[in-house]
Amino acid sequence: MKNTTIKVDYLARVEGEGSILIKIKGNEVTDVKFGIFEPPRFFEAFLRGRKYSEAPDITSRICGICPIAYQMSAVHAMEDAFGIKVTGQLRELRRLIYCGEWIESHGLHIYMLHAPDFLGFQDALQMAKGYPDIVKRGLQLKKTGNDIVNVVGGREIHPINVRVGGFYRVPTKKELNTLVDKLKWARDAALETVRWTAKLNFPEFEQDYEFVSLRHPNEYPFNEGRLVSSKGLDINVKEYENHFEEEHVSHSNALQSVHKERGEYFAGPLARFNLNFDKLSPIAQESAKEVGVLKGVCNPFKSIIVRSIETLYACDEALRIINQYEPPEKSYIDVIPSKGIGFGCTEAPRGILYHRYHIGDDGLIKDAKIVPPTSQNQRMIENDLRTFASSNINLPKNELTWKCEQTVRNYDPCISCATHLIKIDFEETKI
Amino acid sequence: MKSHLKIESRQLNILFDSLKDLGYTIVGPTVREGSIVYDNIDSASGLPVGWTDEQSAAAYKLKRRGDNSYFGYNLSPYSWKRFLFPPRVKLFSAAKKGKSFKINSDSGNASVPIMSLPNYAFIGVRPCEIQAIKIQDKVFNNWQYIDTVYKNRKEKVFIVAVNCTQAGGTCFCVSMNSGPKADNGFDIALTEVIDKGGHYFIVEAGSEKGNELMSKIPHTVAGQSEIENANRLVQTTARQMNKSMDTKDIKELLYANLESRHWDDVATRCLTCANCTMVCPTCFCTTVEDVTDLTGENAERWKRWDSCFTMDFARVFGGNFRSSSRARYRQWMTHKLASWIDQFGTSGCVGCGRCITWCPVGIDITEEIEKIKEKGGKGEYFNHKDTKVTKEIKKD
Amino acid sequence: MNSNVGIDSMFPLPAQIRKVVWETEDTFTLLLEPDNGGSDFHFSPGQFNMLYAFGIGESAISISSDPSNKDNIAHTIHRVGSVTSVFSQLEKGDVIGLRGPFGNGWPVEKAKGKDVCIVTGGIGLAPLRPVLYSIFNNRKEYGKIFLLYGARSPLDLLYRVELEKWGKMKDVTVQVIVDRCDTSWKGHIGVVTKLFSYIKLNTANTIAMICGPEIMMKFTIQELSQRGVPPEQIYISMERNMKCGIGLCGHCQCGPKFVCKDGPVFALPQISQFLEKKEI
Amino acid sequence: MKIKKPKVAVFKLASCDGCQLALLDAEDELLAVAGAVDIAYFPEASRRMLKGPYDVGIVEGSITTPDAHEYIREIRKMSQILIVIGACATAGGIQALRNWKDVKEFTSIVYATPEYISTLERSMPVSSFVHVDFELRGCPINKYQLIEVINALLNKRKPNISTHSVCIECKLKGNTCITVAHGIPCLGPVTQAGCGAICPSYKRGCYGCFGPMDSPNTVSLSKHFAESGQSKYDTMLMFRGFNAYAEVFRKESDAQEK
Amino acid sequence: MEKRDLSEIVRHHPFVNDLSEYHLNILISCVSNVRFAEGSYIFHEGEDATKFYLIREGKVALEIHSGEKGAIRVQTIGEGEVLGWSWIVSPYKWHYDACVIDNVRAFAFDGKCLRTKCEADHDFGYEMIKRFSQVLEQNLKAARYQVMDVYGR
Repeated sequence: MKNTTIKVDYLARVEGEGSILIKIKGNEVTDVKFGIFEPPRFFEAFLRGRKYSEAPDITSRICGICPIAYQMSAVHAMEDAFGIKVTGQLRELRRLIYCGEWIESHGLHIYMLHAPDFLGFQDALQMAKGYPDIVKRGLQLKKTGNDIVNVVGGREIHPINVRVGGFYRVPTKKELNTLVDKLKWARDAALETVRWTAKLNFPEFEQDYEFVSLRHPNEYPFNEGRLVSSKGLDINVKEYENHFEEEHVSHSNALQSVHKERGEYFAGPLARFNLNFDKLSPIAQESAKEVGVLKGVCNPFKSIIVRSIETLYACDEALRIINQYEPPEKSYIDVIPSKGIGFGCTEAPRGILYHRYHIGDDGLIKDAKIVPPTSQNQRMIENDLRTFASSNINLPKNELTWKCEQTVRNYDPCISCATHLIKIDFEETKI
Repeated sequence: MKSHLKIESRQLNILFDSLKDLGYTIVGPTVREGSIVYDNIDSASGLPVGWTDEQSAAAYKLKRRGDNSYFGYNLSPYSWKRFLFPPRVKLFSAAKKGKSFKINSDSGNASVPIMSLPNYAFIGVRPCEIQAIKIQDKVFNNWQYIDTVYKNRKEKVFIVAVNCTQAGGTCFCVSMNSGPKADNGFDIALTEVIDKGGHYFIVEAGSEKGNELMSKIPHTVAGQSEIENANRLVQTTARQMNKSMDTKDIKELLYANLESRHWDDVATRCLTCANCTMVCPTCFCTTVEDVTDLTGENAERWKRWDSCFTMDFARVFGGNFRSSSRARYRQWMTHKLASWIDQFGTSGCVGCGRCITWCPVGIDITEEIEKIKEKGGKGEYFNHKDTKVTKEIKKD
Repeated sequence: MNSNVGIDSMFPLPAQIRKVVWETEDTFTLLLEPDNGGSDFHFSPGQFNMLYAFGIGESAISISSDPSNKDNIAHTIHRVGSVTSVFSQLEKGDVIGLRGPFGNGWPVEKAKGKDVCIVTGGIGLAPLRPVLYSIFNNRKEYGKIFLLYGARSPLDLLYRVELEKWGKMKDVTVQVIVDRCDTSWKGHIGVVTKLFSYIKLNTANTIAMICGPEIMMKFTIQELSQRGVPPEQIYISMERNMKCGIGLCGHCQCGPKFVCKDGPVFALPQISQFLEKKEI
Repeated sequence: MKIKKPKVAVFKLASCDGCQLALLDAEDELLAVAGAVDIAYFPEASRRMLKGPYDVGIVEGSITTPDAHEYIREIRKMSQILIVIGACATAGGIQALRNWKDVKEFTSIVYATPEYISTLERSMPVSSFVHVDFELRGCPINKYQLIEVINALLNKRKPNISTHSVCIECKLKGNTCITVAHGIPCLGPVTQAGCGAICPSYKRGCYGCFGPMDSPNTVSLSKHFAESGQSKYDTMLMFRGFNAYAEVFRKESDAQEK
Repeated sequence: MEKRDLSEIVRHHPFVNDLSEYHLNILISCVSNVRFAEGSYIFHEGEDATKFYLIREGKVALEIHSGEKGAIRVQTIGEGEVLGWSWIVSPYKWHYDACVIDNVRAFAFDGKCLRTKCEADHDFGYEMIKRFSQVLEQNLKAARYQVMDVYGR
């Protein structure tokens, strides 16, 4: 290929507005930019002066795809600041609603955003003409996730039931039981999804990534655990900012997060899977073994299989939680706000989502920091693009363009999340 | 004179069982998340045993009574209207047929055969609520056109009235002549008595169905002193009532004060949220919604509760007859207390006080009437010519 | 009188369009034949039907045809909202739904032996056309007839051919006035009440029937009263937001009256107290 | 018999993507919708991006940048019918909270063109710039309402979207009023229905994500909050939320700061 | 025509039928009988308003000319009505064109003559003002209703 430029002005099938620019000179890739032109929305700025209790609802508006992740990171950070620990059934309900979000978000990505790439369709609606049953299965699977969020959270997008300390109202056993049959179906459908995605065609593309995720001693991580990596990181969430920092690049309205010493890293399903394979439920582990995807998978295109396995796990876990559910007496733990700093990091469908809040005596937020998963993966996405384009430089331009788009979609990037802030020194801003 | 019977409280469950034997689905007061609502219950233990409610303008609270009374509360947030006149019903569904269309014969609630409707037995209907049902009878079931949804439900219902032995903070049924004791309109009526003599119910049967039911429940003929005990409780309740409304010439008062400045005053407080009309046991306004599927081949029409407080209520193409909240509040109150009398020969208000308790900002219909009277009485806003016209209309 | 009482009072019956007549640029008349043939359909001048556009909704439309003509039930419709827009696109052979007739009618019986003064504006002429037909069918029983009709412009006049025909009849005075026009219009210009200057009412023996926008009716009533027509001889037809048409939904109240069942036609004393007040 | 399917385009401005996701969340209806209309431009869901003009343009998000100014005018030109969805597009969204802050300083750091600063200071609804044919409220919108609007458009009828208070929905559902029974402050009486009264159903006060209802009396409600012991600051925060820049709510939150 | 007869005929016109004999006589001292044929103009906008007319028969349309739209007719005046009030309001200029659309017979009253008499006899002047202010009020009301476009929606 001679001098050429791969340009995707408006990257489709991702959440938010992003672009790709790859410049090729001869046989060499000279420039790669994964640009984010989504306008900034200044969340950290206007969180100041708001009540601690508003953080879950306000930050959920950073992203309509993974509002639960924002709510969970926010409530955990607040509870950390006030020294509260939510346990028992309330804790389980939080896992349950997170299962719902994973099923919904993964279902959306697998069937509607990612699979069309593998099968050569522009979108799932076109794919529905060739594979009607598969698309319907995907929709139904996604719907099951939404149903969980709906019952526990009140609605699918920006649920209203999550609060610091627990929930406004806990579901009755009867309400949760309405989900059981759907989830049993969904678990089967997820297993089929694992088998189906494993049969897709994957480009040969493996990289030596540093995977970063939470790790919990007893469970596959949603809300709690230490931050670990495949290259030896093992820290308390509180230490996040000692190890990671954000950089501003000129071509993007989003900050890029990097490990202070080792640079770019990889968060999300693949990271969780590789670092927590042993914590998956038996049925999820078996399905992984069945399709030959084991711990240590380093081909990001195969994230579609891993998402399917996580979906299967989330269905299974949701069923476990519902089966043992007994409504707690009280829907939340009383919260007495106090001065302090709190940290929260949870596993959004796309990877770790970090919140840090500084709370004043009056319970008002003095300062907030939020690092969404897409900011963390952004640098790695550019890396992948560079590597992938370099090694596929002889592909026809159209094909290479599409494949590059697919490379980005491997990460299920959520651009709306990533642009919650821009590089501004808020400390100097009068509030 | 009707004979008074007596049931021991421990035998109340037999009443439930007998109703169930007769095929009734029982709806009664029960505690749900901090309030006493009317919902399906199975037995006497579902009743709010030992609970009461404290009500005042914009405030409601459940409290323990310190005894084991079954009906020691005042009034639920919602009336029985929900069951006889459901909030949403499908009127019909229809399908396109060529250029024409066909109404599906079994499509709507209106045409649900009466046999397949639930057989409701209402337990704990307060005298004011019985009055409200009578009023809705006049609204829905009293002329050439009737509301079949209401009529079919009403025909089947079994009413167990419970006379009031305490007055709620927003009750004024005495003023509206609708309580605290029901004289008719029920199948049986209970008065709950807890005293040194024990815990029992004085029962009056008000219909053949009621007599039939009583024949299945162990009872005795009530003694004179027991009847007197029950009567005394009801009388005390009437005296306890701390709210009242002077209904003398109330229609004339309101018609004469359609332009009172006081409506502007209420409008500064009124939220036009429509809560009062939703909780009112007699408010009957509805609207319809037409819907289609995406193909436009199948259509449905739904009827749902509406309120004269909504902006859409009096909207016609090109204008709105009542766009100010002043006019909307006036419409509601004047309709309820005045024009209702012209329309149906009865006041639309039963003095249950729900509109006072459940108004989020505590607007009190009895106080507003007083203020209108005060201001009107000064002659400042009172137009004597108008009262004359009113009287002419009466003759018409 | 009404066949559809009770259960199906909320069910529209299919009615086929026999003919569409465009009266003006935005007003048209649908001639309908109910499914069961028109033979059962009796109505009094002034009554209305609820017309249903499949899946779209209903609109209360006065009947504008001759009550003695059972074949064609006419509705003259002003295209203003979504329902009437759908009606405006229909053709001969299309089917709409019909419930009715509802409401009371004009005092055609009471007016016998008297002069009749009809004052209308805009689409308000439509519900009064059946009155004129009734009178002309029994011409001897009535005295002089006055029709005072106001419209926006000469192009907005309804039933132009008939207006001309009626105007030529003996003892019938038709006076038309418009709000605005160019120089081709030789008729009157101004508000409808101006037309009273050009007629001589025997006020004691006249029944006045008014239908038009509420504000027009208000100033017409003032004018009639000033000229000495007693209120009980003045009738008006009210417009409200009618949903059910049968007095059950509460929407069309004006004071103590349900416009759909107590009206739409009222003798002035029944309603005047409320008509005078704002936003009743 | 069927006429050509209407071309529908979905556009995004400053937003969280949640409202357009509502369309994908309508799992049961999505394929039927896709059968009834031609989804010609919907980047979140498809690589296929057909050029305009479109019969229907659906816009999510608020106007926060100079580029968005131009973009929305272009969208308006391309769309025969323009529907805006969600609190961002109808009222500026949560990012309109910046409208109260001094953003001059940091906007001048980011963008070099000073004459745009005034526009950047605020996050504005679409209707401030172009004519809008229908506004669908909510943060996020209710997916059934979106389907209803599309359905109504297809069938040329008025959408069944009520503009009255949340209270009516709440009562139709049979909820006990949480404000009266539990003293929980609730914006339901001044907020437009459409969400299904979910917050009161989950025992929390409505936080106004569908914006002001058609005749809101916020002054009276605030007064009642104050009488119930709520601080002016807390009342201010309630009105200055997801529809902070909707006129009535904006004025009320400003009044609380006086 | 004898004054006596003239006053009898003028008195038939509704505008003056309740005027006192004395004032009617003053009025009549300024009267003349006029006819206008269909299509002719009685006066034009901007001209001195030297007269007013009591229409006995026929119809006059008041027109406003606007450049691009041509003539717009805003009001008609017919039998029993009065045409023209500008004679009594300074600066005594016509504001419209008066086009005869139906042959007109009318009484014309000389404005200058009347103004002198109004100044000389304020009682008479007040009587004139009362009547013409009513004409103005009615015209104003009518104009407002027409602007409301009540039939148009």
